[in-house]
Amino acid sequence: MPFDVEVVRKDFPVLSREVNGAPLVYLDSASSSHKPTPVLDAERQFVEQHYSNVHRGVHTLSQEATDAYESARSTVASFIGGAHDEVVFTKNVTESVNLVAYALGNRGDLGPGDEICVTEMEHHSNLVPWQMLAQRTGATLRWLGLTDEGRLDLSDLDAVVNERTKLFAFTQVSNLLGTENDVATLVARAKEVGALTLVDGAQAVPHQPVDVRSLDVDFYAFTGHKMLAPSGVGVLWGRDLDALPPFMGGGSMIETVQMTGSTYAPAPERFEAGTPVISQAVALAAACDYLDALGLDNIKAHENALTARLLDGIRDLRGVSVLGPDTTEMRGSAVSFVVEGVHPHDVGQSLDELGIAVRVGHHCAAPVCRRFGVPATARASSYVYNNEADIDALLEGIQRVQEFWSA
Amino acid sequence: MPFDVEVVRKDFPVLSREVNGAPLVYLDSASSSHKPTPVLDAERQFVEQHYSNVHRGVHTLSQEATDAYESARSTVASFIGGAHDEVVFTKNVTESVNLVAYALGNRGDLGPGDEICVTEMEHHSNLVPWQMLAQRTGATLRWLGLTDEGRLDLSDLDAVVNERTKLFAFTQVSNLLGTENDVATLVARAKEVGALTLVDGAQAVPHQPVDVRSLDVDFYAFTGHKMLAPSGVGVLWGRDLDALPPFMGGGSMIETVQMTGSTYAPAPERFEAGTPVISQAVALAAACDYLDALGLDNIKAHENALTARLLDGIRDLRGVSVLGPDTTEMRGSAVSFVVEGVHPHDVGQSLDELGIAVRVGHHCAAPVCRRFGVPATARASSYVYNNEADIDALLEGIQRVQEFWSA
Amino acid sequence: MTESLYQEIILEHYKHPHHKGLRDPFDVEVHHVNPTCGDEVTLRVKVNGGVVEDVSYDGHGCSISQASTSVMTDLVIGKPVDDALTTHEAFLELMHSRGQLEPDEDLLEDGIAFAGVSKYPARVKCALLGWMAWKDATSQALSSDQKKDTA
Amino acid sequence: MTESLYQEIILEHYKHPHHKGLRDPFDVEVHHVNPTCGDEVTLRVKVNGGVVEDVSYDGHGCSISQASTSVMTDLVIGKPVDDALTTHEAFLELMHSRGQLEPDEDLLEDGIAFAGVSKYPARVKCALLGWMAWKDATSQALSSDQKKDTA
Ligand SMILES: Cc1ncc(COP(=O)(O)O)c(C=O)c1O
Ligand SMILES: Cc1ncc(COP(=O)(O)O)c(C=O)c1O
Repeated sequence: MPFDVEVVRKDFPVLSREVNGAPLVYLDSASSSHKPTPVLDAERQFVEQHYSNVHRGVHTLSQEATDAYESARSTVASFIGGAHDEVVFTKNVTESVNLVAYALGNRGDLGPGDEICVTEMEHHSNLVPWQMLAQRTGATLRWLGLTDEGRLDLSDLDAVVNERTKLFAFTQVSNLLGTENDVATLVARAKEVGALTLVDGAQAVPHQPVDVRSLDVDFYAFTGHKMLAPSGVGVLWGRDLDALPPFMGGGSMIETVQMTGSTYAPAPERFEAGTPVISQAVALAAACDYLDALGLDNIKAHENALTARLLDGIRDLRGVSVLGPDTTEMRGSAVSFVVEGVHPHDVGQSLDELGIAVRVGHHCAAPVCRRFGVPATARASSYVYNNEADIDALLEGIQRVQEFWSA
Repeated sequence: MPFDVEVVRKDFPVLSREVNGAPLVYLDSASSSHKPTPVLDAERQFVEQHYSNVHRGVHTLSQEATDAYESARSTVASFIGGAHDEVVFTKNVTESVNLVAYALGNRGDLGPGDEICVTEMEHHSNLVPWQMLAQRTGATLRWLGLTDEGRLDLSDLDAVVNERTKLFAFTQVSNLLGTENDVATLVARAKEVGALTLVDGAQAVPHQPVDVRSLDVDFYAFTGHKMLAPSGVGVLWGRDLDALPPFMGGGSMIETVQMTGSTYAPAPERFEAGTPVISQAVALAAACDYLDALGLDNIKAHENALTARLLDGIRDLRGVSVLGPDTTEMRGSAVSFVVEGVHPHDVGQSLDELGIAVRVGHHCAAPVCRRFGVPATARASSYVYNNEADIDALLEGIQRVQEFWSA
Repeated sequence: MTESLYQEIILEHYKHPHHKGLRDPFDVEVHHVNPTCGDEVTLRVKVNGGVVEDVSYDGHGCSISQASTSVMTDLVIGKPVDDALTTHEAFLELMHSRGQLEPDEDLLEDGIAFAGVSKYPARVKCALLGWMAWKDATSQALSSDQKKDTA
Repeated sequence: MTESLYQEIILEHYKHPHHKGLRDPFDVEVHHVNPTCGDEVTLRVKVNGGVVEDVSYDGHGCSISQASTSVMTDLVIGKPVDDALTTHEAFLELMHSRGQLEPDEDLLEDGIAFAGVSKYPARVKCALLGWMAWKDATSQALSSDQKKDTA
């Protein structure tokens, strides 16, 4: 089916809301997306007719629920080119990253003299877990810096990722700058030195086709609520999860339990302690189906058009500057900008008075703000349901903000 | 309002389902409960009209979502007699327990010579995390055994909980035996030796009034999906959460982040890394409201009547025996039973053919099965929506199972 | 009570299991457990000249696991190992078919009664317990045989 | 553009802040940060004979934090510490009222312009930044004063 944004919009009830007397212009999907009616209906239908706990029963509902949950796992796995048993359902991408960090720690992979490498553009969720792991183990955290254009500075890649590097964790697309990284180059270097790779795909999977096999990484993590699914469900994909010891202990992740000690189930169950995020996984699979039906290539093209319109529009405004890449080349749809003389909080609040929702703050990537010498930014991010009118409303809104604050 | 189970049943669409040609008799709520229409509607209404990420924005939807999420926290806190900032939303009770286990480990509370105490009736989720913590730190795991009646054997309480005990973790109500423990006695002993206490309330909170202050414990954990809320949301209540270091790192749990190190937000945010379980928390609050409207005392009385009917009925059957307390005295509504000569899996499967859903297996409490010398049990557990007809159907069903398997 | 899962044949084997009881002589003994339900089987295999000479076992568990082990012994005892492995493969395939496969009666004989079990994922492990134990024991017997040969 | 949040008074103080710039003499200097938006204030307090003799500050941040700090200095400078603390309490209460409180104009003067801010929880921290810094600095000044007294 051809991509028709006006048809898509009908699936999102919130878009007919008014905010402060104006129609809602939602440009905050990089923070969290809305959820279409078919996804909500799929979850509800499951909960109302087939719900039960999974994995532990022989009765009909329990089997139906297990089927739905495991087939959701297959759907999500295919969505990123992975296999069923390589997919663990977590609460969010943050848990996915912490899972790997704790499991590597529990395996004893790291100690003094070892290094963990990240980048200066990481979301806190792909930074703080590694800081904490370094602290627990005595390992050293290193990172790649950024160029003025908001790209990774690869000039010292070989020094920063080196023989001591045990793990290289980086984002595929920056949630603040919009920058898309060249995963192949980074993975190639990691492979040269024998480091494991973990890619944070939170801003990639919702917006473009992703194939974990061709990316050739060890771990890939993403989060449901940014891709039309409910809050409360994330994913960790791993090439060889069985090689990791458990993270959390509890029901379902065990093989045998005695008071004196336990053995653990194979992956993915080993990493899903307790009752999993059952109906949320079912909804995430429905979201994958919804995105597949739209076509990830279509979505990417649609977003690129909007991003280009926004970047071009901002370029024409005086006193407004963009942090991060200025074209759609190797770039996602999150556009951070700064309005000269107006604090980002005031920009965001004033836009909200016009019904326009953008995010303001450090976007959980405080080191990027520090790198660019700003306390915060305003960020507009579009998704499947945004149209040109949304972008134009924002551009018009920024000008009204400027007028108001220079009055 | 007076408690009328037939009115309650109307809120649960699944109860009008047929299973294998018979009306569904759902007696598996100890594993997971169904969710009433008002709870599902509350979540849906929130998601369709007020959804956004929380805590990080100034725009209207973001404020509405934050309000809804934080007011859900207040509701859940009041539901157990706690205060707003003492409640952390997790994925399930398993995460709640692991949170405390990892945080105590990260704080360096435990080492060789220290002891952690549990009981032989714990669910794996309140056992395996402590086994793993003991393994990581060199501490020793000890436990209270069980009497033949399925009560805690308190004869060696003073030896098992002693000056070396750093933490005493136990369940309020056993999910396999139904046994309700005397929290006061156990907490008193823990206080004598200065041990922290953690109570697993997964089988208590859904079924009876709970007040964490009068229980006088340090940590109290429970899970949403067993109390009419969706899967994917659990709770950790803590008396002094600010005294714990973080568990998972990531967005929202930080105060300041630099590449070289971070500082952390106060509780509860410190323990909610990443995008939290937003709409699930809202639904959990709606479930608390629903339970409050029914009245926890009414619910307890209703369940006691059903449990008594079941225990009495089984007592009259030849070749069927109950594991755990034989009366409703200090007892929950989960009733495990064994049918002589028929394997529990066959019991469960045969009952399912009559539309009756019971759980079979070790119920994530394998040590209890070992203690009583059975490989598994069948377990029937009732909740707000079960009626006498359900119990009678089960009693009749057990007899048909016996006939079938003795033919 | 309907009998969609519990076919007559299954009940027959459950109540009157074939080849049950541990016997000598044997090459290899294994012990397998289904951790989710506590079913256990101890199983012995004697292989001779490429033929499954004997399989004996003891254990406890649900009707499905017990009957399936009984059926298995009928199907493999006295057969060339290669043929027995083919049967094993076919049974495995059937169990993972979720009710979508028409079983081959010539190959699986009484085993076709388990076709319905494949619709109950929670029970598939029960049905496979004895079969997996046999496969494990036979592989061990073969590889120790090989070692003897090359020694 | 509506001005529900951005009252004229707030914009006035934001554009023309009172008492801004760090001054001598002072007893205590503190530095407070709002980590969620990066707003910062450095603030000095001089207390003399139970009276807030001077408050001076520097910093950067959004209109709400800047204007609120400016209004605060107007309200506390020259007042007995006890009265200033009462005003502080009243402002705190107003900020946590979620728009449900009718502010006391006699006590809060220009501060009543912030009543609307209390409806925006995300901005309450901005409005409190300077006030919290002042409270912190004043407590320190008082306790070091006490130490001097008792020494
Ligand atoms: C007593 C008890 N503790 C812990 C759990 C684990 O709960 P969850 O799976 O929601 O983490 C359960 C239920 O499965 C339980 O009954
Ligand atoms: C790049 C990136 N990584 C990680 C996260 C954290 O996701 P979550 O909050 O769902 O764990 C986000 C979004 O908040 C993100 O944009």
